[in-house]
Amino acid sequence: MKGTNMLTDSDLQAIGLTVRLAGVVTMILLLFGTPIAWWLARAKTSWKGPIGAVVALPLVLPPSVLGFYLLLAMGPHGPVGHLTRTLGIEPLPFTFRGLVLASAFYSLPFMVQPLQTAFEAVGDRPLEVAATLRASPLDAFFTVAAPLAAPGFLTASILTFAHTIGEFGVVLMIGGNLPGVTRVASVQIYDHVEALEYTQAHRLSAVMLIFSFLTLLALYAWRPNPKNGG
Amino acid sequence: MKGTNMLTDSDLQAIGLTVRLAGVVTMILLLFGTPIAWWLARAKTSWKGPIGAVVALPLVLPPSVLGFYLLLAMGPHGPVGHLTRTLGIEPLPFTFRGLVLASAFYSLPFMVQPLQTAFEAVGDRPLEVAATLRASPLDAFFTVAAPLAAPGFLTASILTFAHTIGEFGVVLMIGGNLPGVTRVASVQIYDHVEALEYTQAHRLSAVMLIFSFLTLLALYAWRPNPKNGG
Amino acid sequence: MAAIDAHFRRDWPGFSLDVDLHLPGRGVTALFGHSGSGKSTLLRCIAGLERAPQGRLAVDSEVWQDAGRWVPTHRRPIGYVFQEASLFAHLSVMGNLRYGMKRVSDAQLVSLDHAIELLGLGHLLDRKPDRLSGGERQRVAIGRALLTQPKLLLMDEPLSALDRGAKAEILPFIEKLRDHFALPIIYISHDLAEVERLADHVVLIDQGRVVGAGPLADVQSDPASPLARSREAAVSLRGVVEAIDATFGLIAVAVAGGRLLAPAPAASVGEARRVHILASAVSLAREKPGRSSILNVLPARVVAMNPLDAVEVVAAVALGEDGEGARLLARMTRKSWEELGLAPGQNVYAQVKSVSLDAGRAEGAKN
Amino acid sequence: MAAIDAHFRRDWPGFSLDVDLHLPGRGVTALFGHSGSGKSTLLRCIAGLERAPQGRLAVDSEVWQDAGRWVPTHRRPIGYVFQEASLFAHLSVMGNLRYGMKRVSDAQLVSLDHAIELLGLGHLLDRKPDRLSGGERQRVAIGRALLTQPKLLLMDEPLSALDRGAKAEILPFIEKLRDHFALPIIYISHDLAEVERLADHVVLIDQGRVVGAGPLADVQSDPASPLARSREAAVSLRGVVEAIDATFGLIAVAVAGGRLLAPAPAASVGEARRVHILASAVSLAREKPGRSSILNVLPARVVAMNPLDAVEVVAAVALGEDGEGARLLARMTRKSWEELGLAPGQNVYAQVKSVSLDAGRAEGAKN
Amino acid sequence: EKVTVAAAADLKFAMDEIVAAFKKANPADEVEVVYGSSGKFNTQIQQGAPYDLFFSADIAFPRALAKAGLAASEVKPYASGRIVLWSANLDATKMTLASLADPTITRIAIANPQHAPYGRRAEESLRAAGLWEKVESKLVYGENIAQTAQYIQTGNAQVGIIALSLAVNPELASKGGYWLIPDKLHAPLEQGYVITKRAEGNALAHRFADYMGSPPARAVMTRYGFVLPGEIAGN
Ligand SMILES: Nc1ncnc2c1ncn2[C@@H]1O[C@H](COP(=O)(O)OP(=O)(O)OP(=O)(O)O)[C@@H](O)[C@H]1O
Ligand SMILES: Nc1ncnc2c1ncn2[C@@H]1O[C@H](COP(=O)(O)OP(=O)(O)OP(=O)(O)O)[C@@H](O)[C@H]1O
Ligand SMILES: [Mg+2]
Ligand SMILES: [Mg+2]
Repeated sequence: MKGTNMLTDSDLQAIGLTVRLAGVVTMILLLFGTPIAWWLARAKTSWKGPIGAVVALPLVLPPSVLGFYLLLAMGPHGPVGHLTRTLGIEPLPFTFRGLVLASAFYSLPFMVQPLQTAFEAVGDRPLEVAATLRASPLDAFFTVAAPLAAPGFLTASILTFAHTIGEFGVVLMIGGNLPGVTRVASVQIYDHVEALEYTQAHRLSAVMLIFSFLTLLALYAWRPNPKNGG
Repeated sequence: MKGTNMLTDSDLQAIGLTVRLAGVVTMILLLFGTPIAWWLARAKTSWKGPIGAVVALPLVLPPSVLGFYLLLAMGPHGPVGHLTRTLGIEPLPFTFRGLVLASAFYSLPFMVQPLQTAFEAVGDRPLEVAATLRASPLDAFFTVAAPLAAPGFLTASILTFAHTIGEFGVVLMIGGNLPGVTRVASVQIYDHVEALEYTQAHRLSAVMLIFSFLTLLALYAWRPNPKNGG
Repeated sequence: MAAIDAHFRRDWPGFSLDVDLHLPGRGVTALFGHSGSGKSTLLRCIAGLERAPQGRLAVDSEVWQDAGRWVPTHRRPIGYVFQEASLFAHLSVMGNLRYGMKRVSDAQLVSLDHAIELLGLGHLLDRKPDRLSGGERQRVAIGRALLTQPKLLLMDEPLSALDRGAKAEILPFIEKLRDHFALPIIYISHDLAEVERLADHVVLIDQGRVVGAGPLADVQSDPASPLARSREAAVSLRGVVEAIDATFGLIAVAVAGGRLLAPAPAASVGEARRVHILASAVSLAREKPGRSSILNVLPARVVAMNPLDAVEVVAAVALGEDGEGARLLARMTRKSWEELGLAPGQNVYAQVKSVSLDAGRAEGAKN
Repeated sequence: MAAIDAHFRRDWPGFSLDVDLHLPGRGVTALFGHSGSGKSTLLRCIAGLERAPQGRLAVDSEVWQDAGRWVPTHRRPIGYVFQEASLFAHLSVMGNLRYGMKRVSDAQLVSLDHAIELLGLGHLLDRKPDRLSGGERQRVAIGRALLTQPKLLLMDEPLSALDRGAKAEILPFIEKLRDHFALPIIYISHDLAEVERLADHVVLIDQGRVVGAGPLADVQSDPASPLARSREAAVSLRGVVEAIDATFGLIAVAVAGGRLLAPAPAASVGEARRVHILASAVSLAREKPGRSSILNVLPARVVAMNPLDAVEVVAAVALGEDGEGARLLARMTRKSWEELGLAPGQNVYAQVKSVSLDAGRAEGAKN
Repeated sequence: EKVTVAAAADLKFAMDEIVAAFKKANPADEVEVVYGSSGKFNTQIQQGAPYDLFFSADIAFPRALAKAGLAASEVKPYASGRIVLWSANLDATKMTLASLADPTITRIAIANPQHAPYGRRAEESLRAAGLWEKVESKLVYGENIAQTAQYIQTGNAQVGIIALSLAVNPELASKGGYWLIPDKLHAPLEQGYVITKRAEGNALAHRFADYMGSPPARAVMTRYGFVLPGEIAGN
C-alpha cells in the first residue's frame, strides 16, 4: 500500500469500485424495479398485496444474515449455484457480478416503493389522454407516466444509490472483501475501523460523505418537478 | 436459554424488543421527519438542496461505521455525551433510548424522502382551496395535505419500519448486545449465524419473515388511495 | 361515410347507462342533457375509455367493440377533448400540441401552424400548463385533439371556458371540419346556441337513457321538445342563396315556403347555407305589419302551440300561405296568443327580427 | 356597506397585472374580458392567493393588504369558487361541503340542507369527487364556498359547466344572496346573459389592465362598449311594478319614460324590479306598428348609433317622446337603418319583443 | 504466482509486517491479505471463496474445514492468543479481575462469548475467578474483539477484556496500559491455519505457510503479543 497524500491506493480502488457498484445496481433496479412498481401501482388483482409485501421483505433481515442466505443460495450447493453451473457460468459469490445481484436484491424495495407511490399519484387521467392521442400503453408509460413520476424516480434512485454505497453486510458476505473485485469503500472503511486505523477511516468516510453530498446536491439542484414550470 | 418448542426465550425477547424498537422509531420519525419533508417539499429557499442532501447522508456510511461515530458522539467525550451529562441523563450508549436515537438518525432518509415526494405531488391547489375555506396552514396540513399524501406516509413507514427491523450494524455498535435491552432480533439472528447455530438462525429468520410479511400484507390491504373512491 | 352504431349497457353504483344509438356518420351530433345525465360517460364508452361489457360499437362500418372484439383507445382514430382540459403537466404547450401529432402519419385536417394561429396560442408555446389561464388550457386541449387528425371527433364541452371572442373564432373552424372534411363530430354542450349552430343531429339524454334523437330541425321545431322550452330555442333551416345585396352585406336565402334576408359578408348565389332563427326573434301578426327595422316578414300558418309556463307559449308556424313550408318557432306571452286570437290552422305574418347563417356550406351542398 | 379598494401591480413572465379598482361594496361586480386577460389572476390577488408586492386591498374598510399588512387567505372572510372545481379528492361530497362550514361559527347565509337541496346534491353525498360528472363537481364547489358563510364571494366562472336547468335554479339563489343578504359578489363569466342578469357593476379587463368600469346600465347602453357588440347585448333597467295581470301572469313595470309588460308569476305592486331587454329583441319603426304578438311598443328617440360590422348596427334609443327616459339598445341591419332613414334625434317606436325580470328585488328597493 | 490470505482481524498488524518482509525477500511473489471475522471466512470458504490460506483466530474453524475435505494441508497452530484487562481512563496495570467487582465500575466490555473466541475466554476467566455473577449485569458485548476495544477506547465502557495483540497496538498502547489475565483462568486460545483445497498446487501458498514458522515471522508475532507454539508466555 503506497500512500498518496490523503488516501491509499486501495482506498481509491475501493471508491471506484463502490461508485461502479452503486451505479450498476441503480441502473439494474431502474430496469427491473420500474415494471414491478408499475404493475403494483396499476394492477387491480388481489395478488398485488402479497407481491408488494414480498418485495419489501429483503429489508427485514439483517444484511449479513441475508448475505449468508444469499451465499448459501449462490454457493455450489444452492439453487442459484446449480443454475450457474448448468449454464456454465462462473459461480456468483466472490465476483463483482455476484455483488451486483445481491445488492440489487437487497435494495429492490428502495427502488420499488417510492416508484409505486409516484406512479399511483400520476392517476388514470394522463394515461387516458395519452391513449386518445394514439400513444400505446408502452409509449404512454415512457412519454407520460415516467416524466410525471420523475420526482419518484429521483427519490428511488437516491435511496438505492446511497443505500448501495453504505451497505456492507451483504457485500462483505457475498464479496469476500477481495481488493479490486469486491472490496468496496464501505468494506474498506469497516476494515479501517476494525483495525483501529481511525485516521484512515475518518479520511475515507469524509471522502465518501463529501462525494455523496455533492452527488445528492447535484441531483437536488436538478430535481425535476413536473408540476412547476421549470 | 430454556428452549420452547420453536424459539428460545431469548429469541422471543429479541422479537419483542425489535417490534418495540421499529415501532418507536417509526413513530418518532413520523413526528420529526414529517415537518422536515414538508419543509423540503414546499420551501422556496436555496437551502433546500443542501439540507435535502444532508438528510440523505447517513445512508452512505456503512452502518457499523456510522455506529462507531455515533458511539464517539454519545460517549463521555462526545458532544451528545456532554449534553446528556449536563442534563443529568443516563448516557445513551447501551440503552434502549440510545438505540432508538441512533436508529432514528440512520433511518431518517427513509421517512423523509418518500414523504417529500408525496407532498410535492399534492401540489398547491388543494392547499389554496383549504385556505379559502378558512383552514390555517397547520389545519390544512392535517386535513388536506396529509390525507392526500397518505400513500407516501405508508411507503415511508414501511421502509422505516422494515429497515429498522433489519438494521443491526448501528444497533450492535450502540446497543452492546444486551439481552432484553438492546439485543434485537437482527442481532440475535446474526449471533446465531456467527455461532454456527444455523437451525436457530433459520427459525428466527423465518419467524421474522413471516411476521413482517403479515404486517406488510395488512398494510397493503388497507393501502389508502385518495384518488380512488374507496 | 357510413353511420355510428353504439350500444352500451353498464351499471355503476348510483348510475346506469343504457343506450342504443344509431348516429349519422357525418355532421355534428350534439349530446344534450342535464348535468349528471351520462353524456361524458357515453363519450368515454365510444372512445374506449370505459368498457361496457356487452357493448357494441361500429364506426364507419369498422367494429371497435363487440363480443369478441375490442379496439383499444389508442388504435381508435379519434380526437377527444376532455371536459377538463387535462393537459400534460410536464410538457409545454408546444409539447402538448405535438404529442398526438407526432403519432399519426399525415396531416390531412389541420396543420400545426394553422391550429396555433386559429387558437391564438402563438405567444404561449413555451409555457407549462400550470401557467395558463383556464381558457388557454382549453384551447390547447382542442388543438391537441385536432392535431391527431382524427376520423371521429369527440368533444366534451370544448368551449365552455371560452369567451365570446374565442368561441366566435373557433366555431366556424369546427363547422369547417364538419363540412369540408366531412369529419363526424360528437359534441357535448350546455350552450344551446352552440348546439343549434353546429349540430345536424341531436341526442337527448336523461339518467343514462336516450329520451329523444333525430335531426336538429325535427327536434328543434317540436314545441314539446326540451330544446324548444329554453330561452335560446331556435330552428335551423336549409336554404339556398338566391341573391346578394353587396351594398348592405345581405343575402336573400330561399327556404321552403319563403325567402329571408340575412347578413352574410361572403356568399355566392346558388350556395346552400344553414339559417338559424331564434324563437324569441319571431313575432306573429294577424295583419301585415307596417315597415320597421324588422326586415323579414313572411306569410305563414300556425301549426301547433305549446305552453311554456303559466305566462308564455311557443307556437310553431309553417312558412307560406299554404302552410307547407319550413317550420319556425315563435315565442310569445299567452296574453298575446289569446288577444290576437291565434289558433292552429290560422294564417299569420311571421316577423323575423334576426336571422343568422352558418359560416360554411350546409351539408346539403354536397349532395 | 363600504366599498372594495384594490390596487395590484405585478409582473409575471409574459403577463403583467396592473389594476386600480374601486368597486361598490355590495351587489354583483362582473369581471369581463378575453381568455387570458387576467380575470382569474385578479381574483386570486383579492383572495390573497397571489401576492402583488406593492398591492393594496381594503374591503369593507378593513385593510387586507398594504405596505405593512397582510391578512392571510384563511383569515379573509371570503368564499371562492375556483375556475376548475378543485374538490378535495380524499373527501366525499359531504366532506367537501362540510370542510369550510365546520371552520366558521354560525350559518347566517346558507344552511347545509338548503345548499344540498338547492344544488341537487342529495343523492351524491357519499360519493368521492372522481365519481362525479363535471357539472356535479362544480355544484359541490359552489356549495362548499357558500357554506363558509362568506362576507365576500369570489366566483370564477361558477356556472360554466352547468346546463340551463341547473343554471336556472342556481342563478336566482345567487340573486337572493346578493339582495337579501347584501353579500357582495365578484363574478367572472363569459356568459353575457348571466352577467346581464346578475351584475350591478361591470369591470372590463384586457391584458391585465382595466379598460372600462361602471354600473351595468352605463356599460351596457353604450353602443361602443364591448358588451353592446355581442349577440347577447342587452340593457338592464330599474322599474317599479305598477299593475298586475293575474290572468296572464304579466305585470306592468314602469321604467323611466315608459311602461312595459313583462312575464312575472310572482310580484306585488310597488315593488322595484330589474328589467332586462336584449338588443336583438328590440326593433324600431317610424310609424306606430299594427297589432302583433309583440306586446310592448313604446315611443322613443334615437340617441346614438354604432356599426357592429359591415352588415349590422346597434342603435341606442331613449324612451319617451321627449327622449329623456331609459335607454334601450336595438340591433338591426344597416339596410334597415338606412331604408327607414333613421338618425339620432329622430322619434321612433321601439317594439320590444321580450322582457325578462330579475327573480328578486332590484337593489334599488333597499334605498 | 499469487496467493490470497484470509486472516483473522487480530492478526492485522503482525501480518502486514510479515507480508512486507516476505515480499522483500521474494519480490516476484504477490501476497494479498484479507482481514475479517474467522467465522465468516469459514462460511465463505465452504462456499468456494478464493482464499488460499486461512489464518483463523480459532483453530476450530480450520479443523472443521479439514473435516469437510476443504483443506490441502494439516491444520497447524501458529499462535495462541492472550487476553488482557485494558482501560483508556483507568490504570489497568494496577487492576486485577477482582477490581471489576468495584461498584464504581459500571460498564465492562467483552467480546460476545456466543461466537467470538476472545469473548469465550473472557467469560471463562471471569467464571474461574468467581466474578461472573457479580459483573454480568455490567457487561456489554462487542461483536468482535475490535469493537470491544472501541467501547473501552471511546470511554463508553470504563474497562474491558481484549486481546493482548490489540493492547500492544500503538493506537491503544498510547491510551492506557493493560493487565495480562493469567492463562490458567481460561482454556488456551489456540489459533491455527490451513491451506485450502484450491491452493493444493500453489507452491507459493506452501512457501508462505512455511515462512510463518520462520524466525523473523515468529519475532514479529511475539512483538505483537502472540504466544507462539512451543512457547510459554511469562506474566
Ligand atoms: N403562474 C403563472 N405564471 C405566469 N403567467 C401566468 C400564470 N398563470 C396565468 N398566467 C398568465 O396570465 C394571464 C392571465 O391569466 P388568467 O388566468 O388571470 O386569465 P383569465 O382572464 O382568467 O382567462 P380565462 O378566461 O381563460 O380563464 C394569461 O396570459 C396566463 O397565461
Ligand atoms: N367513476 C364513476 N363511478 C360511478 N358513477 C360515476 C362515475 N363517473 C360518473 N359517475 C356518475 O355517472 C353519472 C353520469 O356522469 P357523466 O359524467 O357522464 O355526466 P354528464 O352528463 O357528463 O354530466 P355533466 O354535464 O355534469 O358533465 C353521474 O351521476 C355521475 O355521478
Ligand atoms: Mg360531463
Ligand atoms: Mg380564468
